[in-house]
Order: sequence, then structure tokens, then C-alpha cells
Amino acid sequence: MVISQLIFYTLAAFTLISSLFVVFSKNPIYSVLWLIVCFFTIAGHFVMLNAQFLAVVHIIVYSGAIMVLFLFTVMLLNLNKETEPHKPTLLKFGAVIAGGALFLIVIAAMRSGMPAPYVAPQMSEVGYVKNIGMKLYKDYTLPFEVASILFLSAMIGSVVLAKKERS
Amino acid sequence: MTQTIIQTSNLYLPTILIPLLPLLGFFINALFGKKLGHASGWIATAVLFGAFACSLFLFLNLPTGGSETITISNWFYFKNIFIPFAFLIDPLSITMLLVITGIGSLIHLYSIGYMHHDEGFSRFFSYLNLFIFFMLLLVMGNNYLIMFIGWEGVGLCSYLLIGFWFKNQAFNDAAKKAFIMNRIGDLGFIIGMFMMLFYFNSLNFDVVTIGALKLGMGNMTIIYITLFLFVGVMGKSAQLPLYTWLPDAMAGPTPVSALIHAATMVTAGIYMIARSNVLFSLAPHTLDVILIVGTATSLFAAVIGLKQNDIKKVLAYSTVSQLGLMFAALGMGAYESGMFHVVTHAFFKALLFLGAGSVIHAMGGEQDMRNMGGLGKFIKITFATFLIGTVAISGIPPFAGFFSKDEILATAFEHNKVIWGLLSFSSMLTAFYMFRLVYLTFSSSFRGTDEVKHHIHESPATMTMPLIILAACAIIAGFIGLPTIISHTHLFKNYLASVFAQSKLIMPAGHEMSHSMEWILVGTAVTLALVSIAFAYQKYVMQKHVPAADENVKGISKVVANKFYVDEIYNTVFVKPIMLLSDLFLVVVDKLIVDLLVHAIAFITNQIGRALRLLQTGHVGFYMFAMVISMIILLAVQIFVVI
Amino acid sequence: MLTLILLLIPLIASILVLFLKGESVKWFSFFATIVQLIFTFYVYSVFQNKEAAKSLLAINIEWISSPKINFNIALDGMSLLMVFLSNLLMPLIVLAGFNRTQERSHIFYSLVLLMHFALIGVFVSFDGFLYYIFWELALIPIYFISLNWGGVNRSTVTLKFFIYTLAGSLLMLFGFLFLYWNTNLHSLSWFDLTVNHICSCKQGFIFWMFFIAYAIKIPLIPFHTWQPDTYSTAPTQGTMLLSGIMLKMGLYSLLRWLLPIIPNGVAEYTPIAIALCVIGVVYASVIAIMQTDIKKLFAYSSIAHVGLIAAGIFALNMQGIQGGLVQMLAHGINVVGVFYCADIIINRTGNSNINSLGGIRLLAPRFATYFIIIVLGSVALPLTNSFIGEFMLLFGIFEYNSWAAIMAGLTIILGAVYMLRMYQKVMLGDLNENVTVFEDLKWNEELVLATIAILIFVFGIFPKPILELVEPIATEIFKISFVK
Amino acid sequence: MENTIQAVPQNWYLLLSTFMFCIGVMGVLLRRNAIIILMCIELMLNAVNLLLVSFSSYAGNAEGQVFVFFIMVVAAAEVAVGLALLVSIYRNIASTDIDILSKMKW
Amino acid sequence: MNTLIYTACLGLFGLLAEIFNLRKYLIPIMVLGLAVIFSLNLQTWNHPETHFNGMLTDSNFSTAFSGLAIFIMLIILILAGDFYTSSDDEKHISDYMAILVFTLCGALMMFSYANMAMLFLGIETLSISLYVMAGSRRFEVKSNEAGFKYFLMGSFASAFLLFGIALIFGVTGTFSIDGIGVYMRAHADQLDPLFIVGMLLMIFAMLFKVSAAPFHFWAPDVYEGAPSLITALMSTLVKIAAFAAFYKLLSVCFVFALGKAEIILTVSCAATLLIGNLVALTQDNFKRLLAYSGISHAGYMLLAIISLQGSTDSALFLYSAGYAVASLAAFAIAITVFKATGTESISGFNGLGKKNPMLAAGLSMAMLSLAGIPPFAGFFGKYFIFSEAMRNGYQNLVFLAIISSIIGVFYYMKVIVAMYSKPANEFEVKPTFSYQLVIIVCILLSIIIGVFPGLFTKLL
Repeated sequence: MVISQLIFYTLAAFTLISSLFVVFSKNPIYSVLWLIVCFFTIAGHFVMLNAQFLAVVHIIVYSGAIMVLFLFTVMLLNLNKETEPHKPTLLKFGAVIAGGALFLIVIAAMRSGMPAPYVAPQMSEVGYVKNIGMKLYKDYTLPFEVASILFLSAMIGSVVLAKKERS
Repeated sequence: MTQTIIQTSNLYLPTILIPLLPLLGFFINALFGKKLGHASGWIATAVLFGAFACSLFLFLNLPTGGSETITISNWFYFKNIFIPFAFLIDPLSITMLLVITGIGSLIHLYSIGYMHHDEGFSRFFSYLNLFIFFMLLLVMGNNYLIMFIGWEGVGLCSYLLIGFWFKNQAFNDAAKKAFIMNRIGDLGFIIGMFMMLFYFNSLNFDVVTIGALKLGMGNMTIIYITLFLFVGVMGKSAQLPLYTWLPDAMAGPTPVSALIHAATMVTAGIYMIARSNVLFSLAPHTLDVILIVGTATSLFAAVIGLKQNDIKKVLAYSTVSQLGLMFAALGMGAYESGMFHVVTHAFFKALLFLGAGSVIHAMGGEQDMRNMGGLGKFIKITFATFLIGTVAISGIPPFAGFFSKDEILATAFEHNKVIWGLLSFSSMLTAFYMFRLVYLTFSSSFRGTDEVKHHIHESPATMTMPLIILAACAIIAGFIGLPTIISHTHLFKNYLASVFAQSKLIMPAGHEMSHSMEWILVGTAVTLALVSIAFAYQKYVMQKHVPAADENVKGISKVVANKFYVDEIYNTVFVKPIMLLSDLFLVVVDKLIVDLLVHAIAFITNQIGRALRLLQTGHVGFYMFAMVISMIILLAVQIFVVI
Repeated sequence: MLTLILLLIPLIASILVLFLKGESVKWFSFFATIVQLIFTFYVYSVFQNKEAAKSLLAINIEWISSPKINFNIALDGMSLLMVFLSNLLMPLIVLAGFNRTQERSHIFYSLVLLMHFALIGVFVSFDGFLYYIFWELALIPIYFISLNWGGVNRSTVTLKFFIYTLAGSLLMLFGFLFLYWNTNLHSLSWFDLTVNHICSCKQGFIFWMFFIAYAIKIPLIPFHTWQPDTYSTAPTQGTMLLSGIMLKMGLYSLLRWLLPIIPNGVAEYTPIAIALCVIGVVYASVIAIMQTDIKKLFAYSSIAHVGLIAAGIFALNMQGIQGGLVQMLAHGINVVGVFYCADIIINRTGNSNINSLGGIRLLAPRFATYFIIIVLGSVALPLTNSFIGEFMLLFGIFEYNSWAAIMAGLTIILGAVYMLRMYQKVMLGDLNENVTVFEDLKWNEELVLATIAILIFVFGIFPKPILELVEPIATEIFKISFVK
Repeated sequence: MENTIQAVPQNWYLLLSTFMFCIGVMGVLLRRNAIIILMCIELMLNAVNLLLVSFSSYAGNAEGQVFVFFIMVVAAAEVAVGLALLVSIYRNIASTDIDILSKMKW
Repeated sequence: MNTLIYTACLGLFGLLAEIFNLRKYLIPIMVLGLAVIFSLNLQTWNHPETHFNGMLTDSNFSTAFSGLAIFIMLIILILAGDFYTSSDDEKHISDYMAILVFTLCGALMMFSYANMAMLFLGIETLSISLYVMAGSRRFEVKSNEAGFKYFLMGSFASAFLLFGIALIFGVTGTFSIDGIGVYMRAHADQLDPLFIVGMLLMIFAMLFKVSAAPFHFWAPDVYEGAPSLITALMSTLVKIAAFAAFYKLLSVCFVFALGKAEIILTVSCAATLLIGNLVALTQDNFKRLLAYSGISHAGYMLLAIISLQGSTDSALFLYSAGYAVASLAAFAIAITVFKATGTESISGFNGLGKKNPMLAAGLSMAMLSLAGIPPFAGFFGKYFIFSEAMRNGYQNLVFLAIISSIIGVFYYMKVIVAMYSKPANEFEVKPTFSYQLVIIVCILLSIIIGVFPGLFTKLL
């Protein structure tokens, strides 16, 4: 019990710290790296929540694909230095306050409705590949197929946009 | 109330012919005038003689004291109010008809000569015919609305005729002034009619009379009605304070002045009061007002008349003064006397105007008496007839004016000594300035240029004939109304008795005046007239006094010569402020307040748009910031304020 | 069915005319309007036969089921009067343009005929929504006519006009929507609305929604500022349409869609309405006195006249209503006449300032004659068409309040002042140096003016048929509005 | 491991993911570098993922986890397109500062 | 269901066309294909069905809106032929066509979704395609900027949508909209706060998608920067799809919970009306003007959303149709004029009334329809929406809408005034055949809908 709680708190702390670093790092490269850290911690959460398959996919997709893409871009555009001009302090405060306020408001709104800590089913098997596969390929066939259209569109789009040619 | 029965009376045809003939004449002249040339004048005159014949027929065939209503059509109606197009033929209207058609046809005849060289010859006659048509409608209608048609119609014709020589803007101004002043009165008339409609549901004379009788003596409603009607009368009959248009109206051709501004139109007011005598009798306060206004006008105009040098202006003020006298008579309830004076005045004033016209004709258009003198030798017929007219107006027996004026003065003496005094004084002044006119014009030697002197000639027969006829009438017309001291049968009074019978019942009859008293009054009046004539003779014939040139007039004389500056006062008090108001409304209210408000709304809207537009900074960071902030606020409000 | 044909003739003509070119455009439009006029007389003859009229004149078919909107057109005395007025004026308006050249005249006449269609539609609609459609529809052609063929400064002026009137009508739309959902029948049929009144507590609100719309259209002060500019900027035929027929839409609507539908609201606010109207009468008359632009002068005079009509209608009595109806006809004819005269003058001299005109009568006596007749008609001289109407209106106002009548009656005096002043300056006197040549009337101009002059007298001397035509409907409106 | 569900109340996950989401929002508002903003959006999406998985696991409902797949798909697609756009912009203005992109305003 | 599949196939065909060198015939074939799909789509009329285990439902609502969307895309494709004429465009034409058709796929999903996943994917398919299309003029900074702004804000908003979906899933345990609807009905009087927050976050996201204030900021910039044809697409298809999805979402999932969102919706509606119309007053760029006008139209359509308890779908559809045809006509004319004058400013229209009266007349009618003046379709749309809102007791909002309509007329008229009363510029305008066709068809449709609005009122 205590161990799993401990793991949770540690992971949660890491998650938050890393995401804060993502936001506050001056150098984009650091941000990317902190984001990768953050993704790993989230994958850890997934494992904690019996969603092992998802955790794996998460690491592959995010850390493996998306973050590589980010890194590529940062490198490609040669952004690995602190070129970013700073916003006025007032706006910075504003942004922080806005983020905080949003958090407070949402939390306050949800406060009374939080599901009471309850004992979940002894054995949660939903995260197993079998279950997810069943869901995905049985009920969610259409979205699955449609996602390919989305991908196709995004793919062509990216090619069209990023092609380097000038007539 | 709806009379749709086809009239079988033998009076039907002549009655409708009376207005139709002039109307026909109008159409012929208006449509084919150019082609007809001078024949149009004869046509116009002929139709009037026809109308006169018809009027005579009516006069002869209407039983004494009888009256006949001739309904042409049920003109229109609304709610429960029916307005028929109908004519009322009774002694009062016949009297007026005879005067209008009779004098009218003479003046038409005269105009043929007078207007001979004018390029608007046929137009002139079409207007004259149209005028007669409206005047006839005015006196023949059996309800106030028909009367009002005539009332406004004559105003229109007066406008057209005063401004007959439309190239001259001063004449046009005079015409416009006449029309507008009349319209001021007309508003009063209309309001009076509304009150009648409101209280009696009808405008027919008989219905209104019955209704008024039901309301009884001194009822406020009737007082208001009569006061409003009197406002109308003031405009039409040129009483204080709406008289200023009449002297200006002399801008029109002289026959017009004779016909419209002396004999007929301006007496419409008297006719109207006589027609509604019962109403007025029921409203003693109104009568008092009329008496005061009439007396004041009479005196005021007479005073101004003293200092006028334009031959027509003198006559115009004399007309105003005489009208005032008539109103004084009406104001004392002596309707017959008023009417009587209308008739006699019509003759001698028409005569005077036509004579003046003849003089002007002879002088080649010159109207200023200071440039005349000694004309008696050149134009004898004119001089003779003019003199008759002057004597008549001055009240020298046995000319027509004496009888009618004496009657009024006698009534006034009975009624109120002060009024009598004032009216007598006014008569005296009349005699003075009329003889001043005669002396300045006809006696002593010619003061004008030689060129004019050679031009002087007697007028053609078409002009002298009417003069002679009118002069004859001016002599004898008085005999239809001999005073009681001479004869016990007052023909005129008896003829109209049926019309005023009702009023006589209402009004407290004055006690019969003793004969000796009457003789004294007659004597006084005649003496006063003779004295003033003598005074005029002394001043203008003996001393050969010629009025000074305008710029040399000083002091009170100047004030009088300038008509007490009434026009100027009106100009400052009414006209200028309205013009100022007009500009004020346009510039300040319309453009500045109302329009600015409209534009301000548009402007403010636009400015808000401009301000809001600045939110769209183009910075995507700001956009997202704004989104989040508004999201937070909306969430907070939605969740915490309401739930 | 007949009503529908009446409605369709101008519409079809307006489409057909687009395919024509040159002079044939005018002739065709004239022909169409004359056909329409003749047909109107036929419809009138049917109307006289009460039994046949019911089945022949009314159409009521469902157009939209929810919210319920019926294509409900019919003719009653009041509609017929207005239709008659439009159809009478339309040939004159078309004819007036015969000796004028316009660019793209086929579009111009198409718009004119489209406007005609919309106007007829307004007058025959008995469903509030349908009425509203036509009301708005009428605005579009006149806007484009003014915008395309107008004078100086036309874009701002017409835009103001458009937005102003549209603002009013949108408020009216709101009023209609409000009425629809707040009456229990859920219908905008005139027949339903007149029987089934909305609760008195809400009538005051609706009154303002409608009143502002109509006050802008009529126009009453203080909603009038669009009008003088628009009248003087629009091409004359446009001005004739606007002043002759279009502003009658507002007055007609007072009688059709205001009085019988929200009688209590009207009764509640009638003092304010009358005050506005009467003040408007005096105010506009006084302004007209000093106007130097001839078209603006007529525009202000028109404000005064319609103010009087509106005041009479708001006096809420029989003679006021009836007089208002009669006067609408009269004013329509007269105002078209005066604006046409103004156009003839401006067209020939290129000048609209009355101070730099003068002596035209010397050169064009026939024109002068027609002009004075029309002027006299508009100052309501007895035996001209506007006298009876004005008389009844003033009496109506008098019955409501005698002081108001005296104030409104000032129009009799002031009207004469500004009209005669204008006539004197423009037509009389000696020739002004700006006016050296002035051709007398052309055949089409003479035809138009003669027709107007004849109409002025015919309706002035024989007012009874018109009064009888409108009497039943006036009685009905009166009854509906005042039997509580 | 399976016991996490019993040991940690779900509220914590809710709190955690909300907090993370808000950090993402804050980052978006705070930064001017487009790439970092993109990453912050990824952060927000991951917060959602976490929430969905936690709900899914606690309720024993696999749908939540399936949905996470779609979010990943979309995230990937978005990143691809976004970075492509970014590259194309960078070629034109040689910057990834979003505040320079304000040619169109008002 | 079939519609979606066919459309996807058509998109794939577009991609393949490049390979088979069919570039020349591409657009005609695509148009033809869409026409066929349009007619096939009608088959589902009155055959409500659910497909793919509750992922997709065909209903009259979805059929009607799908038909409209297909029609819009058809028009856009017809216009595309003469729009993409530069050599750079020529090269990518099949890509563009495919992406456009995929956009339509996204829209179709948004009409017929029955599961949050489908909604989300539909929105994203639509959006991602549009990010690309908006930025497709990649050598123009404006286009870049438009694409990137749209992208950034769009994905930001998507995140909120997802958070909302997640919360609702947490409470209801399902992504099926019917399932959520069942929960909502069962707990209507005592809704879990999580559910409410989720709902509100979703509403925020949808308000963003429909460009309602205060989430409208992206719209003007993106509309201005995007290629005109894409602007036309965004202001018609995208807006309508977003509204349809919004409507469906609220009416199925949240109808009884809307009391908890009333303030947000009302404020947003009012703000949208005012901001859209007021700011539009000050615009000189025609596309930007239409963007603000689009925002104000969103306000009117939000009125239909707010009063959806009274099932205002017919009114919404009528409004959408009227708005779409008028906008398309306006854009078709505007694109022609832009090409001729080389400027997108309103002053580019100066003197069009003389230069080309037919174009000017067409644009005038389009503007009048957008301004909501009878007898054009725009008026009836407005009328029905106002009427429905009034019925549901939103008098004040209707009044505000009326006021803002008055303001709105002003800027529409500005264009008309420019065309008719300003001196003409030096240019020659001659629309190509396809543009003429589109203009005539759209204007005629606008009038036909205006004359027979009854066809639509009981449609759904």
C-alpha cells in the first residue's frame, strides 16, 4: 500500500516538476528534454494504473516519434539557444496567475463532485492488450479507420507545407 | 337631414344658374381666352348680366318672408354629419345676390374699357368671373361649409387679382399678404365650424340656429363659436388687427378694388354675421367685442385716411373705416342697419373706385393726388359722378350714404353715447378726407407734367356708363330705407325682417326714439359733415394746400402718414420672429440637435467598433490570453455566482 | 385571385422590362402601369358587388406552417384605396420620365415596377409577416434607384435613409415576433390579431416598436431627418415614389397594423403621438418658410402634411380616420405634382434655389397654371382634393383636443405662407438672369400635370365616392379599436 | 502494483492531471517560442491522457484507454502539421517568435 | 455512413489522380463525384440508422447538413478550378483537392457522430486539413501566419475539448452521446459538478470552433490571411459543421443541463453579436469584413443554440443554408474582383456597378441576403431563429440581435455604396464561366429559399 502510494507521489512530483521545467526552461532543447522526462513519468503512471500496453505505446509514440520530431525541428531551425525575447513581466505574472486561477476555479468547481475514494475492482484487467484490442477493433473500428484519413490529410499537408521549393 | 328629394321648385333653375353662369364664363375665358381676344370681356359681362337677371327673377318670385333651400347634391358626409351642397334663397341672400351680380356686371362692363390695352385681358375676366362664382357660393350656401368654400375662393381670386400684374414683386407681396391674412381669419372660421359640428352635428344654418337657441343666451359655447367666427370675419372684412392687407390690395387693377375690396368680398364678413345673427344675438359679449373692434377700426382707418396721398389708398382706408362702421352696427344688434349700409356702401364705394379708376386711366396710371389737380375740367363725367359718390359717403342727405349712416348713428346714440361720439367723429373725418380727395384731384390747377396733361381724356363709354348708373344708384338707393321720421315703411328692414325675426325676439328691444331726438341727431350729423367739408374746402381750395412730399412730413403727421407703422410692427412682432424661428429650427433643432443625435449614435457606434477593434492586436499570445481570462471569468460567474 | 393578378402584373412587367432596350422600355412600363390601372377599375367594379368580391379578392393559403405564416392577401376599402392611389400615380410617374434620358433605363424601370409590386403587396397583405416582407422589399428598389440615379452626395444620404428606415422596420419585426408568441392564437393574420388582442400590459411596448417604425417611414419628427435630404437627392421619379406612395405605407400601417391591433397601447400613448405629430406640423411648416431649395421646401411641407394626417389618425375618432384616408389619396396626388413641377424647373434651369429663379410664368404660362393649381391643392383650398381631408382631420383633432387643433390648424396659414412664397419667387416677378430660356411643357409633362390637376378637382368636388369607399373600413377600425 | 488503485484515491489523479493541464495552459500563455508553445499543448494533451486512463482504470472501462490512442494519433498529426507550418514560417521570417506574427490585426 | 465512405474514397482518388496523371480531369471528376455523393446522401433521408456499434448515426439532421456541406464543397471545388491557376498551385492541385475532400469528411463526421471519439476525430480532421489549407500559400507570410495562428489556437482549444470529454467520461463512464444523454436525463436535477465542468469546457471549445466571442480572435486574422477560396470554405462549411456539431452535442447530451451554462451562452451570444457587428463597421478589407460578419452570424446562430429546447434545428439549417449560399456568391464575386484589381480592400469594388452590372447586382443581393433583408434567404433564416428564440423567451437577446442587425446593415451597405457611387478604378472584370455559374446558382438559390422557406421549416 504504502509503497504504491510512495511511488505515486514520487511520480506525481516528477511529473509536475518536469512539466514546470518544460514551461520555464530558457533553452528549447532543455524543454524538449524535460518534456521527454515528463512523458516517461506519465508512462509510469499508466503502468501504475494497470495500463501497461498504453504505457508502452505512449513511450513509443511520444518519446519515440513526437519528441524526435520536435528535436529534429529544433535542430533544423537551429533554435538551441536562448533567442526567445521575453514577454513583459506583467504578462508573465498574468500568465502565471491565469494558469493558477484556472486551476483553482476548476478544482473549486469540481470539489464537491470528486468521486469519493472507493475500492475499485480487485483485479483491473482493462489495460490488457486483449481488452483494449477488443474495444479498439470491435467497437471503435470506425474511428480507427477514420484516424487514417486524419493521418493521410496531415501527412499530405505536412509534405505540401514543408517542401522546400520555390518556383 | 339628407335631402335627396329632387327639387321641383320653380326657383331651382335660376338658382343654380346664378353661380353656374359665371363659372361657365370662367371656363370659356380660361380655356379659350387667348383666341377670343376682346370678346372674352363681353362674354364675361354677359354671363353676369344673365346672373343678375336670374337674381332679379328670384327677388320677384320669392314670396315675402319666405325662404327656399335648393339642394344640388348630398355633397359628403361622415359619421352622422351630412354636408349637403345646397343653396339657401332668402331675402338676405337675394339682397347680396343683387348687389354682387348687379354691381359686378357694371364693373365687368367698366373693365372692358379699363383693361382694354392689357395683355392679360381674357385672364383678367376669367379671374373676375371666378371671383363672382365664389362670391355667389359664399352668399348662397345653406351651410357654413359652402360659405367657407366661397370664403376661401374669393380669397384666392383676390390673391390672383391683386397680383394680376405679376411681374411686379411688390404687387405679388401684396397679393400674398392678402391671402395669408385672410387665411389667419379662415383658421378662426374653421375652428368655429368645428365647434358647431361638435355641438350641433351640423353646419346648416337652420340646424345651427335651432341648436344655438336650445343652448340659450350667453352660453359660453356660443360665445366661443361666435368669437372664432368673428376672427374669420376680421380677416375677410379687414378689421383691426387684420386690416393691413386691404390698403396693400390696391395693387390690383382698379375694377378689382371696386368689386372685391369695396363692394363685395370685404362685406362677406357682415353677411356672415347677419347670416348667423341668432348666434351672435345669443352671445352679447361677442357683440360687444364686435362693437369695439368696429368702432376702433372705423376711427383708426379714418385717421390714417387723412394723410394718404394715393387716391386708391384713401379710398381703401375709407373702406376699412366704413366697414368698421358696419361692424359697429352689427355689434349693437342692428343687423338690418349694417346690411343696409353694405348695400349703399357698395354703390357709392364702387362708384368712387371706378371713378378713381377713370381718373387713373386718364392720368395714364398716376395715382398720387399731389400730381393731379384741376381734373374736373378735363373729365367731366367722371368728376360729376365722383362728386356724387363723395357726397354720398359723407352722409349728406338725400344721398344713399346719409340714410344708412344715420341709422347706424341713431342706433349708436341709443346704445352708448361714447360710441356715438366716436362714430360721429369718424364720419366727420370721412367727410373731410373724402373732400380733401375731391379737391386735390379735381379742383384748382393741374400739378403734373405736361406730358401727362396731354394724355388726359375722358374714359370710353364702357367705363362712363357704369359710373352713371352707379351714381344714380348712389343717389336713390337710400330711399329703400327711409328713417322713421320720414316714413314708417322701412322697405329694406321689412324685406329682411324674416331673417332677423328670431334675433329680435332674443335681443332686448330698445325703446323707440323720439322724433325730436332723431331730428337733432340728423342735424348734428349733417352739420358735422358740412363743417368738415367746409374745413377741407378752406384748406385745399382756398389755400390751395398740397400735401408735402413724403420726406418732408414730420411729427405726428409722419406717424399717421405711415399708417401708425402697423405693418412695421407686424413685421417685427410676427414675421421676423417666425423667420428667425424657422432658421432656428432648421439650424439648431434639425441639424444640430436631431440630426446630430442621429449622427452621434452612428458615431458612437463606430467609435465603439474602433475601440473593440483594438482588441484584435494580431498577437496570438494575447488572443490565447484573452481566451483563458474570459474562460476563467465566465466559469467563475457561471459556477459561483449562480449555482 | 384578382388581387393576386393585381400583384403579379407589376412583378412580371418588372422582369420583362429587363429584356428591353431603348425607348421601348418606357413605353412598355407605361403600358404595364396603364393595364394595371384599368385592371384596378375592374377590381373596383367587382368589389362593389359584395358577394362576388369575397371569393374573388381574397387568397389565404398556408405559406409556412411553423411559425404559421399564410399567404393571405385580400382587398377591403382601405386597401383598395391605397392600391388605387398607387396604380393611379404609377402611370404618371412612368410618364414623367418620358423626356428624360437615363443610363440603363431598363434597370431603372424594372426597379420602379418592382417597387410598385412591393407597394401593392404592402397594401393587400393581411398577414403580418407577409406585410413585413413587402414592407422591406419596397425599400430595396427605391434605395438602388436613389443610389444609382440620384444627385450629389447620394451615397451618404441614401445610406442614412436606408439604415434609418431599416432600423424602424426591424423594430417592427421585433414587435411582430413579440405579438406572435404572446397572443394565444399564435397567428399574425390581421383578422386574428384584431379579434384576439394581446394583453394590455404589453401593448404599450408593442406600440413603441410599431410606432417608431411608422414614425420613421411617415416621417414624424424627430425621426424625419433622413427625409429632406433623400427627397432632394433622389431622382425625381424616385422622390415621387417615395413621397407619393411610400410614405403612405407608414400612414396606412398606422390604420391597418397599429390601431386595430393594439388599441389599448394606442390609447395609452396617443397624447404623445399626437403631440409629436402636431409639433411636427408646425415645426416643419416653419422650417419650410425659410427653405431656399425647392425640393427641400416640398420635403418639409410634406412632413407637415403627413404629420397632420397622422395626428388625425391618432385622434382616434371616425372623422380623423376617414379624413386620414381621404387625405392620403389627396396628398399622394399633390405631392407627386409638386415634385414633378420642381423637377421640371430644376431640369430646365439647372437650379433649385428659389432665390435665383423667377419670372418663369412669363415664359411658360401653361406650366404656371398647372403649378398654381397644384400649389392650391396642397394648401387645401376648398374644392381641391385636400380640403375635405384636411377639414375632417382637423375636426378629428379638434374633437380630441381643441388646442391641438388650433396648433395643427396653423398649417392652414403657414402652408399658404411657404407655398405662395415659393410660387412667387419661382414663377412670378420679372425674369431672373438665371432663367433666360424656359420651354413650356412637353406633351408628356402636360399630360401628367393635366391629369394631376384634373384629379385635384375631381376629388375635391366629388369626395363622396372616396368617403363611401373608406367608410366601412373606418367604421370597422373604429369599432375594433374602441370597443373594449 | 495492482494495488495502486486501492491505495491512491482517484481524486489525486484528477488533481494531478488538472494541475498539469494548467501548467500547460500557463506555458502556452507564458512563452513566445512557437515550439515551446507546441510542447505545452502536448503537455495539456498528456494531462488529458492521464485523466482518461485513470478514469478508465478506476471504473474498469477500457474505452477511456482506447480514446487515449486517438488522442495520441491526433497529437502526432497536429505536431506534424504544426512543425511543418513552423518550418515554412521560419523560412519566411527566420523566427519562431509568435509575436512577430502579427501582420494581420484589427 | 455511406456518404462518409464515398467521400473518403473520393479523396483518395484525388491523391491517386496525381499518380495516373489525371490532373486535367481531376476537378470535373471530383465535382461529378460529389454530385453523385450528394444524390446518394439523399437516400438516407427518413432512414435513420446507427452504424459501427453506435459510432455513427444517419438521421435527417445529419442528412440535411451533409447535403448542405457536400453542396458547399461542390461549389468550392468548382471555384477551385479557376482559383488555383499559378504553376505552384498546379503542382499541388491534387493534394489540395484531396485535403479539401478530407475536410468534407471531417464535416460529415461532425454531422453524424454518435460518439465523442467520432466528434473529436471529425473536428480534428476538419481542423488539421484546414490548418494546412490556410497556410497553403507557403511563400506568403500572411498565409503562413493565418495557418499558424489557426493551428495554435485550434489545438489549444482542442485540448480543452478533450479535457471536457475526459471529465464527462469520468462521470458517465461512456463516450456514446446517447449514453451521456441518458445520464444527463437521469441526473437532470442533481448533476455531478464534474459533469458540469466538463460540459462547460466542451462548450468553450465549441464556442471557439464556431468563432463566438470571446473566443473569436482567430477568425478575422485567419480569414484575412488564408487564400480567399479557403476563407470561403471556412466561413461556410466549417462554421456550419461546427454549429451542427455544437447543436447536436448540446441537444443530445446536455439539453437538460443547459441551465448551468446559460450565462456563458447568453453572454457569449450577446458579445458575439456586438463585437462582430461593431468591429465589422470599421473594416476596409473585404475578407476581414466578411470575417467579422461571420462572427456576427455566429451570434445569430448561437441564438438558435441557446433556444434549442424548442428544437431549433430547422431554423438553424435554414439559416445555415441561406448564409452559405449568400457567402459563396459573395466570395465568388470577391475572388473575381480581387484577381482583377489585385487588392482585397473594399475600395477595390469601387465602380463595379458601372464596370460589370451583373457582378455588382449579384454582390448586392448577396450582401442584402447577409444583412437579412427580404426576400432573400438570409432574412428568413434570421426570422426563424428570432422567432424560435422569442418563443423560448429570450426577448432581450432577440432585441439585441435586432439592434445589431441594424448595425450590420451599415457595413454591408458600405460595399454596395462603393460599387455604385464611387468612381470606378481602372480594371477589367470578367468572371469565368464557372464563376458565373456559381454566382447565378447561389443567388437563385438564395431567392428560392426566400420564396419558399416553408420547405425548410419542418424539415428536420
